[in-house]
Amino acid sequence: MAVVFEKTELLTDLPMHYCPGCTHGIIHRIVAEALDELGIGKTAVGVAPVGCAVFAYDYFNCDMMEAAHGRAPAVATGIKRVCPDKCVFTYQGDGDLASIGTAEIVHAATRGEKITAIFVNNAIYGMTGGQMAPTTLPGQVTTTSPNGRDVEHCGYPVPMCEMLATLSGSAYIQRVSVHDVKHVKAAKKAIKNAFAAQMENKGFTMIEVLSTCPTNWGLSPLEAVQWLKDNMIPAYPLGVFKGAEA
Amino acid sequence: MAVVFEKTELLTDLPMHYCPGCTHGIIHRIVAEALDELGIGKTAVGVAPVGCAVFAYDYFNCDMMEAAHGRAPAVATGIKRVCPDKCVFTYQGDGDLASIGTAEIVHAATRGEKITAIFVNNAIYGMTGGQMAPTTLPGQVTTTSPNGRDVEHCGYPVPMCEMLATLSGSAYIQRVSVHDVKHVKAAKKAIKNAFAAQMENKGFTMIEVLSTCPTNWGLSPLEAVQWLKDNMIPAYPLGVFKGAEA
Amino acid sequence: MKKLMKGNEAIAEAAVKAGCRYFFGYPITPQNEIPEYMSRRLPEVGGCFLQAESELAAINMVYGAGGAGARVMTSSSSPGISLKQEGISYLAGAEVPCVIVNIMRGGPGLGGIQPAQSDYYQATRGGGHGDYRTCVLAPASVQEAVDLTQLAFDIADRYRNPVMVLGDGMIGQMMEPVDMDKSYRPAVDLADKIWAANGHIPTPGRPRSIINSLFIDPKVLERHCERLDAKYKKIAESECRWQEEMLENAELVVVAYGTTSRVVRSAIRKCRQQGLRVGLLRPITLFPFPTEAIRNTLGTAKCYLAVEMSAGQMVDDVRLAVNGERPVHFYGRMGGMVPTVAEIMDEIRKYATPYQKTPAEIALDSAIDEKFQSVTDAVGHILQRTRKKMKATGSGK
Amino acid sequence: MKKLMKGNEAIAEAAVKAGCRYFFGYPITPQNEIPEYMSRRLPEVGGCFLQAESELAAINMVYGAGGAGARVMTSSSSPGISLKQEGISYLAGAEVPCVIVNIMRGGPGLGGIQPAQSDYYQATRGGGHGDYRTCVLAPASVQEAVDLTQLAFDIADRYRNPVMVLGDGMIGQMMEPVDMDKSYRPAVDLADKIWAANGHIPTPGRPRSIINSLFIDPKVLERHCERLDAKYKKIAESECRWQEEMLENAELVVVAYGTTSRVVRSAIRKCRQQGLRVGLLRPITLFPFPTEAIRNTLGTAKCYLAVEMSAGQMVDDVRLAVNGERPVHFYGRMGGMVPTVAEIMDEIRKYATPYQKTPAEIALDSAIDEKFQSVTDAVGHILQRTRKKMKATGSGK
Amino acid sequence: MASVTVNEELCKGCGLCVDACPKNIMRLDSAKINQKGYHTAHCAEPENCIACAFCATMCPEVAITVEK
Amino acid sequence: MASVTVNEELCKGCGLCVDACPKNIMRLDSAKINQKGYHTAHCAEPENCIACAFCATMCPEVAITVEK
Amino acid sequence: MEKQFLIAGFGGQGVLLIGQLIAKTAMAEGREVSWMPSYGPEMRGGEANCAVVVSDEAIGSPLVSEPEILVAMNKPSLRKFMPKMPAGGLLLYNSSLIEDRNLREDIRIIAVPCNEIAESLSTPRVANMVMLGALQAATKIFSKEVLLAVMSEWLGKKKAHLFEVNKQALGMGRALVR
Amino acid sequence: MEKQFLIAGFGGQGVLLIGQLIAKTAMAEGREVSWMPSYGPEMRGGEANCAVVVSDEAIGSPLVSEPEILVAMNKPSLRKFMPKMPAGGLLLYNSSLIEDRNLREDIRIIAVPCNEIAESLSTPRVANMVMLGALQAATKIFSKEVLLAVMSEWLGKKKAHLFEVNKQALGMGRALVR
Ligand SMILES: Cc1ncc(C[n+]2csc(CCOP(=O)(O)OP(=O)(O)O)c2C)c(N)n1
Ligand SMILES: Cc1ncc(C[n+]2csc(CCOP(=O)(O)OP(=O)(O)O)c2C)c(N)n1
Ligand code: SF4
Ligand code: SF4
Ligand code: SF4
Ligand code: SF4
Ligand code: SF4
Ligand code: SF4
Ligand SMILES: [Mg+2]
Ligand SMILES: [Mg+2]
Repeated sequence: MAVVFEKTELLTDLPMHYCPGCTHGIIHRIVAEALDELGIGKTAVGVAPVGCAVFAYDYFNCDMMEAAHGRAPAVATGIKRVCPDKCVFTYQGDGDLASIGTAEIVHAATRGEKITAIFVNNAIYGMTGGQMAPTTLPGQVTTTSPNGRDVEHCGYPVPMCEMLATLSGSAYIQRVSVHDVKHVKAAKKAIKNAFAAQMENKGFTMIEVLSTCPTNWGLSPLEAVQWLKDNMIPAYPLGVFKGAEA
Repeated sequence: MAVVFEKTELLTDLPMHYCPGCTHGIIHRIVAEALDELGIGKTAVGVAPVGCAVFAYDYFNCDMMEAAHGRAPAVATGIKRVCPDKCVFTYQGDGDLASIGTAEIVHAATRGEKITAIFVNNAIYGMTGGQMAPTTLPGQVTTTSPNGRDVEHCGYPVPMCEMLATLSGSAYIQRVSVHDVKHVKAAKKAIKNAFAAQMENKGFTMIEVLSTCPTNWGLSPLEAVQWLKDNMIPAYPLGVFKGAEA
Repeated sequence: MKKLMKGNEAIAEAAVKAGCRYFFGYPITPQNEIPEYMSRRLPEVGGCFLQAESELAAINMVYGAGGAGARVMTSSSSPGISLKQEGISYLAGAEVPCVIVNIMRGGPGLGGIQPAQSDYYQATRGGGHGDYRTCVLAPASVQEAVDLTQLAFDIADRYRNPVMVLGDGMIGQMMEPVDMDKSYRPAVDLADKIWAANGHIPTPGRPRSIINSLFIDPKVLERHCERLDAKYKKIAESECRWQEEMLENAELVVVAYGTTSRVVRSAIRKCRQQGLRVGLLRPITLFPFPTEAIRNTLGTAKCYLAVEMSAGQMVDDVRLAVNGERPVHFYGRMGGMVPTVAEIMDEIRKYATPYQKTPAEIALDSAIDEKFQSVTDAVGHILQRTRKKMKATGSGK
Repeated sequence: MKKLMKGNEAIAEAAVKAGCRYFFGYPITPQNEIPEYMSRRLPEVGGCFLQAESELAAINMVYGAGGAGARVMTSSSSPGISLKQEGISYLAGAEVPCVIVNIMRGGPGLGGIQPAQSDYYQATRGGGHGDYRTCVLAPASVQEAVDLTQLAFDIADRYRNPVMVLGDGMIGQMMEPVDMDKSYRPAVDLADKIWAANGHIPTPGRPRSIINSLFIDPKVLERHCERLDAKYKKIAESECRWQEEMLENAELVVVAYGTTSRVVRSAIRKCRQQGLRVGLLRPITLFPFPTEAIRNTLGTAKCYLAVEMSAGQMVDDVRLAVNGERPVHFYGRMGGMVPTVAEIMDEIRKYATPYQKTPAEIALDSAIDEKFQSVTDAVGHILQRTRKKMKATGSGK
Repeated sequence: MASVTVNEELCKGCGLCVDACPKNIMRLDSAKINQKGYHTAHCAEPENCIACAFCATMCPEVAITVEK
Repeated sequence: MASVTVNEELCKGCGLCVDACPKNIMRLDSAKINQKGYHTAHCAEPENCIACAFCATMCPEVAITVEK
Repeated sequence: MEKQFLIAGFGGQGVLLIGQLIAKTAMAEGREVSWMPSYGPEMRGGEANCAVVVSDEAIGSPLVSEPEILVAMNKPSLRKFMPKMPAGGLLLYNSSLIEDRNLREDIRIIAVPCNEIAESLSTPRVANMVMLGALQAATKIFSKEVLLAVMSEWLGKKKAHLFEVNKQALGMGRALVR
Repeated sequence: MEKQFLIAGFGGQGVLLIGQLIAKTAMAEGREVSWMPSYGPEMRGGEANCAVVVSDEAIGSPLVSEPEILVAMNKPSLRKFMPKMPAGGLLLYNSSLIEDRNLREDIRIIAVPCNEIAESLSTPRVANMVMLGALQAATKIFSKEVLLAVMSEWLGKKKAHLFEVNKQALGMGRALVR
């Protein structure tokens, strides 16, 4: 019998620590496969964030660095300048990338830093127990917006793709989702595009992946993918915001 | 004889410390006059940056706080939440607002913080002696881009107005210049619009003012305004990026 | 009435009771219950909770709100507190009062999230630049976390200085009974904040306000620093707090604060029962450090033992206090490990020998022993006789 | 051949000579000449200078580049160093070597831009969270700034630890002759950086690299912290450096580092000429602090004087070293004020009395005086006689 | 006929594979519980499996291997 | 006829007022030097001044008062 | 008197609540108490436990390293903590999820089929209350009456309708021990 | 021997350069030297000065609080620093910008019309070199020949054509003192 699907070698054998049904795992897989399929996986250098993906260095089977919360783009910049021919990527949550790490991602983008940011937007701070993120939807209940996010009081979701696309240094920016098979496949293609653009020295690349957090959304895994589809996609339209799809 | 023009009471009598011909002084004046003409000057609270305008607290004749480099929007947020009915503004350079303070300005904007940022873009770090700013033009020589800014190496100018206009929380965003009388008058009008929008609780407001740095550009005051007109305006188009002109 | 409350929530409620109406923070374990509680509670009392985009933004929002005259608080845990160091230095330099809570976890770097005390240097020596001090209060129970949080606001306002409440994951996460009904009243000596930059209409008695830490002329800055230094000396004189336990005749004085001091206390009680002359000196304020209180124990102390959840930080202050007059030992756990009572007892035993009786005591003891022996002997005789009798009468079956 | 160079530029060039090819920094007075020099120089040698968007970004770029195995440096001044504290804690926790230059200025807060030494605690105690230490080197001249910068890279690589070069505005801004032709060679004991995360193809001997400071299990984190602690102890044993000057018979030992030590040295020379038995002990490494060197002076020292441009920080380490065996005094200036030679001489005179001669010495001296007198008398007689003769013979015209 | 193998120690019983399967043949085993306490998934009708790997595509634990 | 007064201690001789004046009547005084060492500006032909305040509008030091 | 409890199980089995109710009840009875949860990164699937100390004098460490009284709601907890119990300690374990193999012989042991009993009440979520009832009866460190009062207060008005089933669960737990 | 110079004036008058050339020349002659500028925020219009110390042994403080030799290129510098000079010190002042009023009587004073002389050479920018020439002649702490060599090196190839006018300026300054 021929193998139709098996775990890529670019992922280690360690069981992942994510909650049941959390789509972080899917995103790990497609990132690893994309690297593998482009033949740049073994010599890639990844940067893990502070967030639920904090142990990503245990799962991606390549050189990895653990960055301080939000600083992954700066760390990746340091690595890339030393290893300009390697594929360097960050894997960051929305708290990490769109809140505390805003300056670092904006300036990596405007510098046209030749790295790829995998931006996992689950509209919440997962690891710390479900606080409001800058990406939290209006009205969404979190532990620090107990009556639902009040935009008058604490503002609006940050559209990172739209914002970073205004910067000349950004080369490829796309928003994708992983709530069903079709979208998972499209997401993987987007990630491959971004890595390819990086290796062609086109500039800064970022893929925003809409992701679930069943635990902190208080939903079952199936309800969570449905909620993503029904609520997040309208607020965060999918598409390519910068660069041409390969 | 009737007074046609005199120094507003919203500026103190202290001589300003700026270099001869530096347009920081003009911007101080129009900010003060705008506050005064709206009748909100005496009870305004201003936040001075770290940059050449670091002594702004000596010149604006209202309550003032000196913020850490880049953090003026956070400081203004703290003030505004305590004094929601007062006009609260920051006065920040391009190093301050567009480099180290990127996260703070982006999140003040996305929060729709009801403050006004006066953003003085002179394409350089004035106070520290002419290093490259994120707003430095491609090819521009500075003390840290001695061969001219190489966009391949250190990226592209950051278009703050364009970038912040993508955020829902921003209510009024305009870029103006002060290189001649006509533009100075338009700049003052823009600043008044922004203050008015703030007092109507419309959200975050920012006026980017293109300004000169004769000293670090190595030009005479007259050459400097000319350089601004010839080089900065093409790179930083003037106009309203968010909100309707009053 | 007492209520069972988590340390973090108790700190938050205590702050609200103390008139804190502004809170700016950013999530980090193990202190998340503080911002979470504040996000529910502050709107109820007309206050404002804002989740900042980062710890940097949070501390600078605190600077703004505190500078505008509000009672304001922020909280974080170790890495987040490191990010606030520039801001804390500004708060101290510009003399803006505020309360900063650090619920410490293991470090360095990302480290772990279990309780630790390895930010002592940072808290007491100024992790930020320049000559400044924050007052540092270290609660050892949830009730004390409440009391010290409220005290922190008073001290902050009294001296126009940031005050830090230094707890750890255990203080933050544990529940204990607290009395929340005690009504808080601000200290009577606190003056109006006429210095606040809140957009007041200037009057001759109250000109416009400038909140600032920049003094470009070194002579002026030196004068400013001297004023600050004098203030810190005054804090040292007036605000030092500590607790003494079983220090009478203590030949070994254990110095420990916060979580560690609880474990030490249990250990000391047991050791006292075993006849070891050991006592506890618990600093409640870490800056100012209770140097004099320690020196007052020199009369009985033969040596000192500092116990910390760190590689040894407070022990420096103990050494500075003891000034070479007695040996100072150290026992520490790191990385989130909390020492156990048994461990500390072992450590105590290394330095404290069981109590040696005086000849008079020995004489008394043997007299008692003899008396006891004669009594039991007498009882024994009676029993023996009775038994014999019973055997003889056959009633023993 | 010696060249007249500014401290800042000399540090930059020394780093380049030591193989530093990556520099990430952010402008701040009084250290701007370092990034400016690097922006010109590094491209010439195939290196990379990048102006970061902030000090935070800079230190994290350093972490990335250092983690990838490069010799990398950053520099800043006091407020900027405060912002780097989280990053420095991460570098120490993840054991990434790098060199951090702090050209100190007056604080706290925005403070001023003139020379100060008020970041001593921050540098030596870890301004960041957790139990960690950076090695701290404090040059007192431009030449030493060169030598210590190069040494810093070796120490950083030897121990996989961040090393700080701690100067101040004066060291950074002044020009002095330096010998830049001395060719630098990395220490021979430095191993290949097989731990570097640089995208190497993994082999059994060199598996994939993970650079990390997170250890979620407190037992594991404690073990990690213990390993770090053992490393710091080794640094303390092996890397301690100091300079002694005129310590023979010194009854007063002045302890001062960096800029202050130069002023103290001048003062001491003059005081020695005035017969005061005073000497200088200059710590070159601040961590490790030359505790043993200080204790070695206990033989002659009657007391100690620490001089700093701060409210008194290093003086704690002097006290810890002296351990109460002698009085330790302090003299400090703040806010950018540099003490003058005259001030320090006044201070020295408070504690050092002029040398009192022993009776034997007095006897010897008067014997010499007598002899001298008789000699000059004799010469005087001869001259007188000669003169008389000349007058008599008329040859004096 | 294809073979769908679920690594039972990795599976967390989230059910995303069950939802994704176009043939409706993936099931969570309510009887079985793995070491971590989860009811694991398995392919109930391998004979109907078309080896589309939709199940594997959605599995966050990368616990599924599909062969044909 | 209008009056244009330059506060000489504030003026830094930058010349922006000179450039701005539509009547070309503002001049820098090359003979005069103020306390800070600058050649200050003045209105050379007040009789031709139209009190448009362009000079004052461009003055970074807010050193000019215009009356009519 | 000082009693140390350790209550351990999967996250979601309500072990933290068992501990809180013990602590609150003992507090209501005038004792010194402390409650200390294990805490970790938020990601689920892990184990949870809490330590409760009830004492007549001020409590030292709220941590319990050698539990006199261990409540094990699942197998991993039993495996992890039973070996740390002192001889003579009391173990209550959830026999619905744990077979009674390899148990220690130097401790007192009570098997509580929490899940079965809870399911018999058609309210699986009260499994922890069954255990709490058994614990109350086995230790008598706090009284049934005060426990019920505390539970009622904890349920509040909104969940008052759940009082009966919780009380029943407690009662059935207690019944197991008598 | 240790000599302390303070050279002060407006920013832009070339006072830092005077100091550097002194330091380089003395260094070339085998002396220990230090040069320390005043530094402030970059904004212009302020004053600038630098302290130079030339010595036969290692230099302590590079700061000069009581200048033995003061060069004042403008009035504010004279006002600020002349009072700090020790008696017997040497003052050279730029008489083009400073009237000779209220000068101290316990010091040696040399008036140097720097700007006039420089303008006579049609090169206003060499005013500082006129002063440096006068200084050399007045102090003889370093030699004319080495100074010229150092200046030539400093000008380098690109500005070699400026050597003559600088030399002339130096010479005219020296001539004033003889
Ligand atoms: C400086 C600092 N601040 C805060 C934290 C605590 N923290 C850990 S993860 C996290 C946010 C995680 O949210 P996100 O980035 O959205 O990732 P997710 O867990 O949702 O995948 C925070 C605030 C930290 N470790 N360090
Ligand atoms: C944390 C910190 N970093 C750096 C500095 C140094 N610094 C002072 S002003 C400035 C930049 C000024 O540039 P800009 O904001 O453009 O203002 P300008 O002077 O051009 O008006 C810098 C980097 C500082 N004071 N604090
Ligand atoms: S907390 Fe949310 S984001 Fe984190 S692992 Fe669990 S489900 Fe995923
Ligand atoms: S340095 Fe530039 S920006 Fe600063 S005052 Fe001078 S001219 Fe203006
Ligand atoms: S491979 Fe396709 S058909 Fe087969 S079990 Fe998986 S999803 Fe169903
Ligand atoms: S998707 Fe994976 S983890 Fe989820 S139930 Fe299926 S096999 Fe198990
Ligand atoms: S007011 Fe107008 S016309 Fe008069 S001097 Fe000024 S610019 Fe010229
Ligand atoms: S614009 Fe103002 S400062 Fe400039 S020359 Fe005219 S009056 Fe003087
Ligand atoms: Mg998230
Ligand atoms: Mg600027």
